[in-house]
Amino acid sequence: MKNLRLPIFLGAMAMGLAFAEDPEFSAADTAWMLVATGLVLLMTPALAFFYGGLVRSKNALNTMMMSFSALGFVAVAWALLGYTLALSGDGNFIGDLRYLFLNNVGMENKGAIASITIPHMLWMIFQGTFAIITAALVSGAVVERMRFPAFLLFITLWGLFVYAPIAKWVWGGGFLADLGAWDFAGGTVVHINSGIAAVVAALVLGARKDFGRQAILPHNVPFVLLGAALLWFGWFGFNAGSAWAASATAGLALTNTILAPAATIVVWSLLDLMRTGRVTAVGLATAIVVGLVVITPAAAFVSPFFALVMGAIGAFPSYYVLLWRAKSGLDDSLDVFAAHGVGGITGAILTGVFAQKAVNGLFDGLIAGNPAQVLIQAFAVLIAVVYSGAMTFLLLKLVGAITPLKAAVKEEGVGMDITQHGEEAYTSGEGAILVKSEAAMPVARPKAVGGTD
Amino acid sequence: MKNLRLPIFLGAMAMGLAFAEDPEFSAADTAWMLVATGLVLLMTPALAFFYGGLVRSKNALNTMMMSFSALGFVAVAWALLGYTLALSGDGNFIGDLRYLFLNNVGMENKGAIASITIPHMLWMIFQGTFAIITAALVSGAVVERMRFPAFLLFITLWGLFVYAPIAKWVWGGGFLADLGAWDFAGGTVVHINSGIAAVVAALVLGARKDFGRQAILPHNVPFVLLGAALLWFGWFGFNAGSAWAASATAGLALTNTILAPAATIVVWSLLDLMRTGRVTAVGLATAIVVGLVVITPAAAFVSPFFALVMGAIGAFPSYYVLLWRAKSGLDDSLDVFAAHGVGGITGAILTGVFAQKAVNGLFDGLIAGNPAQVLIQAFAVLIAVVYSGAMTFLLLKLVGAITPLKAAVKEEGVGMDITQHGEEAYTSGEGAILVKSEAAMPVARPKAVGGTD
Amino acid sequence: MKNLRLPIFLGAMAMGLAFAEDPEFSAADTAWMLVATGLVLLMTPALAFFYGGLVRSKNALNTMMMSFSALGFVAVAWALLGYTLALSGDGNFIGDLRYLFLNNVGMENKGAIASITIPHMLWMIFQGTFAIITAALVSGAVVERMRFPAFLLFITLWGLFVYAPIAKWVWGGGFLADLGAWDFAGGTVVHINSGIAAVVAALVLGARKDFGRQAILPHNVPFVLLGAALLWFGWFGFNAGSAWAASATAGLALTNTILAPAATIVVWSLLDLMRTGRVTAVGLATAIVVGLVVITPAAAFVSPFFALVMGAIGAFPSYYVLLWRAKSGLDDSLDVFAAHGVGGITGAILTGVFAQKAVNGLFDGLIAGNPAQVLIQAFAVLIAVVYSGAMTFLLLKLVGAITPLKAAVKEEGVGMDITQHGEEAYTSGEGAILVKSEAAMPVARPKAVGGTD
Amino acid sequence: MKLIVAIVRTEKLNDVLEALFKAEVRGLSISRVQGHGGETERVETYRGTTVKMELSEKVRLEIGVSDHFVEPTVRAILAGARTGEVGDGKIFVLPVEKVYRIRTGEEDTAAVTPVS
Amino acid sequence: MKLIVAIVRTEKLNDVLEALFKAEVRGLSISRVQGHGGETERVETYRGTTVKMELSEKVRLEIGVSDHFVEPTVRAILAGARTGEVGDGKIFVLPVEKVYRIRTGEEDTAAVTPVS
Amino acid sequence: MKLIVAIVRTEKLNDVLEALFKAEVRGLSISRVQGHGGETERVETYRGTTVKMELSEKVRLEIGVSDHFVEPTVRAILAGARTGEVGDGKIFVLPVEKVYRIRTGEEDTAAVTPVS
Ligand SMILES: Nc1ncnc2c1ncn2[C@@H]1O[C@H](COP(=O)(O)OP(=O)(O)O)[C@@H](O)[C@H]1O
Ligand SMILES: Nc1ncnc2c1ncn2[C@@H]1O[C@H](COP(=O)(O)OP(=O)(O)O)[C@@H](O)[C@H]1O
Ligand SMILES: Nc1ncnc2c1ncn2[C@@H]1O[C@H](COP(=O)(O)OP(=O)(O)O)[C@@H](O)[C@H]1O
Repeated sequence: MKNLRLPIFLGAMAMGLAFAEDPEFSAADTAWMLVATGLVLLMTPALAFFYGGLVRSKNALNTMMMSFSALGFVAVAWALLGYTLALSGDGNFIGDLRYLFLNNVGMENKGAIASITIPHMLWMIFQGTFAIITAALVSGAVVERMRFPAFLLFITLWGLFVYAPIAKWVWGGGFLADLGAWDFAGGTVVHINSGIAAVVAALVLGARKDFGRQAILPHNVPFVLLGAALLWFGWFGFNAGSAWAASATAGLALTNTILAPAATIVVWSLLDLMRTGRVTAVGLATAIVVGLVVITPAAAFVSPFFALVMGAIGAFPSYYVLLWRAKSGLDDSLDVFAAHGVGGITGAILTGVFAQKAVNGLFDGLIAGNPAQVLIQAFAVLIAVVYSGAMTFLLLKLVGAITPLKAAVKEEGVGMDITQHGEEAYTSGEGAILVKSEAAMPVARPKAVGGTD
Repeated sequence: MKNLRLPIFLGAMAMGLAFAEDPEFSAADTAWMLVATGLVLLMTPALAFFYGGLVRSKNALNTMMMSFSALGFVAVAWALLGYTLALSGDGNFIGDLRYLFLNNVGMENKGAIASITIPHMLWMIFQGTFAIITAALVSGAVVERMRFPAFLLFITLWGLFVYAPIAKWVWGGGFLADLGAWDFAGGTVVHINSGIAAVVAALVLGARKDFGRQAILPHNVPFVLLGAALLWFGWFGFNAGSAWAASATAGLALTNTILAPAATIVVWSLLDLMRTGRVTAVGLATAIVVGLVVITPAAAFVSPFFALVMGAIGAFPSYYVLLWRAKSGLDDSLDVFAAHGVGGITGAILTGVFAQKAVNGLFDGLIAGNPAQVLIQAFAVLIAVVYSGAMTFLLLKLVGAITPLKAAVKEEGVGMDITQHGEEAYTSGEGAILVKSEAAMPVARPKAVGGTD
Repeated sequence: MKNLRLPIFLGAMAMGLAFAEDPEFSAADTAWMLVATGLVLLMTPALAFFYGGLVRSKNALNTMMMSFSALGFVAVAWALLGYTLALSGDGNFIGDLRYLFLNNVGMENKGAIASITIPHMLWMIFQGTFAIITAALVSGAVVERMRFPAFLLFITLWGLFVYAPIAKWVWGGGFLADLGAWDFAGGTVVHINSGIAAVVAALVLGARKDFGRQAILPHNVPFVLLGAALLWFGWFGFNAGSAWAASATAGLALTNTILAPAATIVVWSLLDLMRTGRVTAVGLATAIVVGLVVITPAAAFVSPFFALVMGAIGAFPSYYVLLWRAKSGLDDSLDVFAAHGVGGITGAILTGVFAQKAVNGLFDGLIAGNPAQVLIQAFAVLIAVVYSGAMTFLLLKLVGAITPLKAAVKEEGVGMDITQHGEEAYTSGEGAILVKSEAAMPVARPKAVGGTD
Repeated sequence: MKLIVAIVRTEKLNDVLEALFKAEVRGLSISRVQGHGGETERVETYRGTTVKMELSEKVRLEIGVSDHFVEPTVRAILAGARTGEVGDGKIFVLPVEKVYRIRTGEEDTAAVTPVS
Repeated sequence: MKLIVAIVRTEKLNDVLEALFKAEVRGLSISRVQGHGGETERVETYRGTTVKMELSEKVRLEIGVSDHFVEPTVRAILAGARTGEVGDGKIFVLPVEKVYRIRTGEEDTAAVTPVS
Repeated sequence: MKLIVAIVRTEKLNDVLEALFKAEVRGLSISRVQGHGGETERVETYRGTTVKMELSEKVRLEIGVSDHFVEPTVRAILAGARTGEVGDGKIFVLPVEKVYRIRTGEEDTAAVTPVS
């Protein structure tokens, strides 16, 4: 996704083509964006598996449901209101209501702000899939203890009042775009945003009762790997889809989206090997995500070689923050901050380092002689951190005033699947007595005449 | 998928373009349809996981195999005979044999009946993936008890003699198309058809021995969620691929295919919350499928706003039929009727309500002043219900005359995985003695001299 | 993927179009190749599940990690060195270094050797995904016993010095291309190559301690089915992506990639049914892979009808080699040879039988009156077998001289997940004592004063 | 005090539980076991490997009862678990020296009498 | 020689293990069981089906000890496993006639005394 | 009547079963347990969390035998399960007061004698 004030140049300069002011509908671009939208949508279930595998089995469904419910609640909120807040009008801070309830979102190839070559509604829903996954990402900080109704309310509001404004500033022609901050596919809007919200949510909710007391281990590492793999696959839509066209820019973004995580895998594996003598699977899955996060803001701004470099460098901060976090008192349970927050910041800054106008046709970074870009990137990071942190705090307090945020300690003990959803992830059906009529539920032990218990 | 008698208008009017009679090969459309075909193929394994997670672990493989085997048996039957029965010739009821054994199905961009812009054989196989998934859908009604050889024979015949004719009537320029019944991507052909076949199959087979006696719980809910997610992802190919082009129509279909299930998720979750105080994961997975089914016939006929409305309304009938079914004596084990039958009928009727010529370029529904369309839709539903029901009954009786349909009660007790496939889904290998030569299988207890047992 | 010496004809003749010498950038082709690259990348995690489900649970992560680590190590090696070795220059045996460290790999639509219509770097990374999966395939022969550091070193070197040269000979305009041997998407380069390397690796490593002594059963057959399904899905990118364009050729390849495995499923199921009375799920998953392997070299060279025939015939050799292997002393643990080696050879030879110039525009096979093609195909097979076998042997000896290849018998007993990765695939957290500071790890039993043990 | 250990068919567990509840037996623990007895063997095939499965899934119940409750408990299990076909399982009655209820520290009979 | 069988809450297992290790109890085996006792029932819903879950997850410990170790072992379990709420579980002490250490063939007390 | 409870290494289960079958022991039940004994600990790492695994996978056998069968059964287990390294496990022999065969209601020795 690119700065909407300058949308035409990117493709034009990179490909050596000149587009007319009002581009024609392109079936080829539409073909790619149909796929890209599907791919980004798939990322949210993928995240459900990544997160779901990392928790204890008694909380597996609850964790997955946090992502899956975003596919409903955040999507509907986006269509009705979020989209117009994020991506309409000339405002610097927030959109107007011209697309409220999907009004005026038609089939013509007209972007909300920039000119595009695909149907307007396809662009709207492509953007919507970003809102969904961003909200779902936050859940990793509050798993195994947040009450589900509170969570539903929280992410719906969060999608509208935290995600949409930041999207406006960076991608909707807002003030960060004006400043010249660049974020190709969502390093700031998606990853820093969700990473910071995660820290705040973890602090507001407080730690799980067992945190720091007992070992809390992933119940299903293959699910973690499955999630990481499908996230990677979906991320091609995320990054290369952010070119909004089947262009050479998209080709660059896709190439980088393979190479950066590949380099992160290698570095992370070697760090693991040196520290403990063993490469871990959870580590490798984490490395994939970190590498993807790091390259996201830079996906079509740096050359493939520097994508490798960014992936390799990007492993370090997240690796060590993760080690530190586990020993700290911060129960950001699934390390959203270490992976997305830290990875996002690393990526945003390194975008300012390794960007080359020769590659992206738009702007140079430090290595191409423009050190100022690093500062601009840092400034945008700062704004996102402050806004996301403050607003997430307020929203959680608001939701907490309506309905309790945190499950009782006893419910936590039993597990969130049973207490929040009345279901278990894996059942054998033993000892389950069928209740035939809901009215007269037979009770097994009314009177207790002697006997045993 | 659209009415083949009027194939040109749809894209033409919606996009404001005029196609020549004999359209040229389009690489962009081909790019999209390559992907769409892959996506629809993926739906059948996705269904295997959706269904497989819902059964008890002793029947997990058998349930999955019912879908996976359709990928072989129905696909081969389609290529050799089904395609030509369904989509050739001018007949109103059945195709001729011009494409028998794939004769005359070449690489030129020539549709079976309509003009298309992609290779003929790609169109043939895209249509084939619909036949596969439709046959696989029926299996949900007979899991945990149907003998596997009988199932193989049944779905092969069903794909040829139930699916193919209905496809001809609706999409092959048959009599339902002539009547003006509209079914964009298969509400009638796929979902009502399989939903009704499911009821009949459940009745013919009879209930599982434990049905209504014991609690039969899903053994792996994460698999159910995985299946639902991959079904959704694949459904983009199903619905947006039914535009047969990377057109604005496809963009509309894809947008609606995200928004409708999103709305269904929200409504279903709230219904769950109000009824039991808890949102369930199996419920959410079901909601995704129901929302997708409801929007299928209307995918490119209604605006995105009405897709939201259809998804929201569509939750109700399936939700309550599902509750009713569980208490009834009908062992449609995985609720194919409630999800696909009821969802399909709801969708077909609502298509007649919310369609707008301003959106689809083809026809208006009730809200646009054409109440008659609702009746036409209902009539097509009726025809599909009667034909599918009657033919499914006949085919099951025929198959049952050749080989028993239902496993013995004892086999049901042991589980279908062991009795039908000689395998277990999850094994630890304990107590498994390797048989080295198949001839002389060592027997562990030939003589029983005192000892213990 | 086609012979680079004759790249233009294929599309040109098949589609009846004439390309200019220097083709223009095509957004449609780029759209398809973006997707195809993503699909092939997905095959490696898919393989991780296919293989991971087949092993015992104590080795599940290790098996999966062998594939996942290829996504890092082989990808980085490919970008830095492998690509230029495989696909540059006019050499007959090995590339030059013009693309070393991704030098000169830009966004222009210029292939390494042939003219293409997509960005050069996209083509580079598309090819890279083939190197990754090929290296990962080999791992199936050494699971449950190979030390992980040795494996990492081995596949990195193997990707560079076994895969890259063979790719050069067949696809890089090398001597096998000159001979007229045809391999559309990698029957020889990918499947025969990995299948033979697997045999050699199994022999060098030696058998698992329990092999032939105990029953070693798949711990999670649904994962095997998931892997097979995602492999099939990814294979559309593999085969139809090897057209490098959204052409009719791609449509042909995709059609065949559905029909051939469908036919293999049918034949394999019937063979199972006749031999043991029961169709097995592991068998069906294997059939899918075998059918895909068999059609790979022929994907765009034979008609859909002959794809069905090839899939059907192709079931036999692999089915019986698999039976033989299990009784033999060769611990090619997951039957890489039977599926990929034998399937690849079958496919390569049958390509020489069923190819038709009328279909592919390039060459005829036996049935079209050119029996010589069978011999040419067989010769290319022979070369690949000898080179892959010999080099794999040398590399393993080299790696073995640096670090032991095989885990100790005791480690094998405990399981590779714990010994190589310090993790378990499925944990409940019971008995896991949290270690708070890494320095002072509390030891539970320092003095043993009487008591119990 | 006795500890009754019973091995029963998985599919009969619900019947056994019902019979036990009817007999006022309220405290018990179950676990999944795999048993070998007179059952006919199952042959399974995984790719080329054929195996004979010597073990079948069973459920093990463990019930601590006061002496006068042994008889009705055994009778309830026998009634609930029997199919009459090979593989129905066994019941073992073991002597117990002491029982504690963890919640209260109560001992012996008091420990297995339900709170009303 | 006695065999101590204890059913405890899953979430208290770590505390119990710690208490046992402190009491110098070093040898034990655990398994997951499902128990029925005075716990309140859970209702679960799967699509239209509502079920009452009669069983809750518990952990079963099995500890072979020499006679003078019974007392401290039971005390350790009681201390580690108690929450005071219904469902804390039970301890059974069973007589044992013979114990063997498989590694050495040692019998009885020697079989359960840890090697130093 | 005795109940023999044995904890053995997972990887020796097949050998133990074979030894038991050779000794004409035909009825038994097994379950997976996790044991703590003299085994060296395993350290595992999940992201930043390092844990010491106190428990290793074992298999528990439970075999009801008539008195004169105790000796051969124990010998078979000792033979089949021994590796000589720490962690081989234990055998406990418990007294049994009564045994029932559920299928027939037969008691005691008759209940554990295989039907021929
Ligand atoms: N001697 C025994 N000790 C422990 N468990 C046994 C014994 N004999 C049988 N079992 C258990 O009972 C189950 C059924 O036993 P089996 O001998 O087949 O039944 P039956 O009593 O009907 O002949 C076995 O699978 C096993 O779990
Ligand atoms: N008589 C018994 N025999 C075997 N296990 C028992 C018995 N009574 C209780 N249990 C086990 O102890 C657990 C807690 O028992 P419960 O009676 O609820 O606790 P409390 O002792 O606090 O009243 C049960 O879930 C069951 O696993
Ligand atoms: N006192 C005991 N009570 C119950 N199980 C025990 C006891 N001691 C050991 N075990 C079981 O035996 C296994 C091996 O015991 P360990 O003491 O390591 O073996 P060894 O007898 O070779 O010293 C343990 O993992 C545990 O499962």
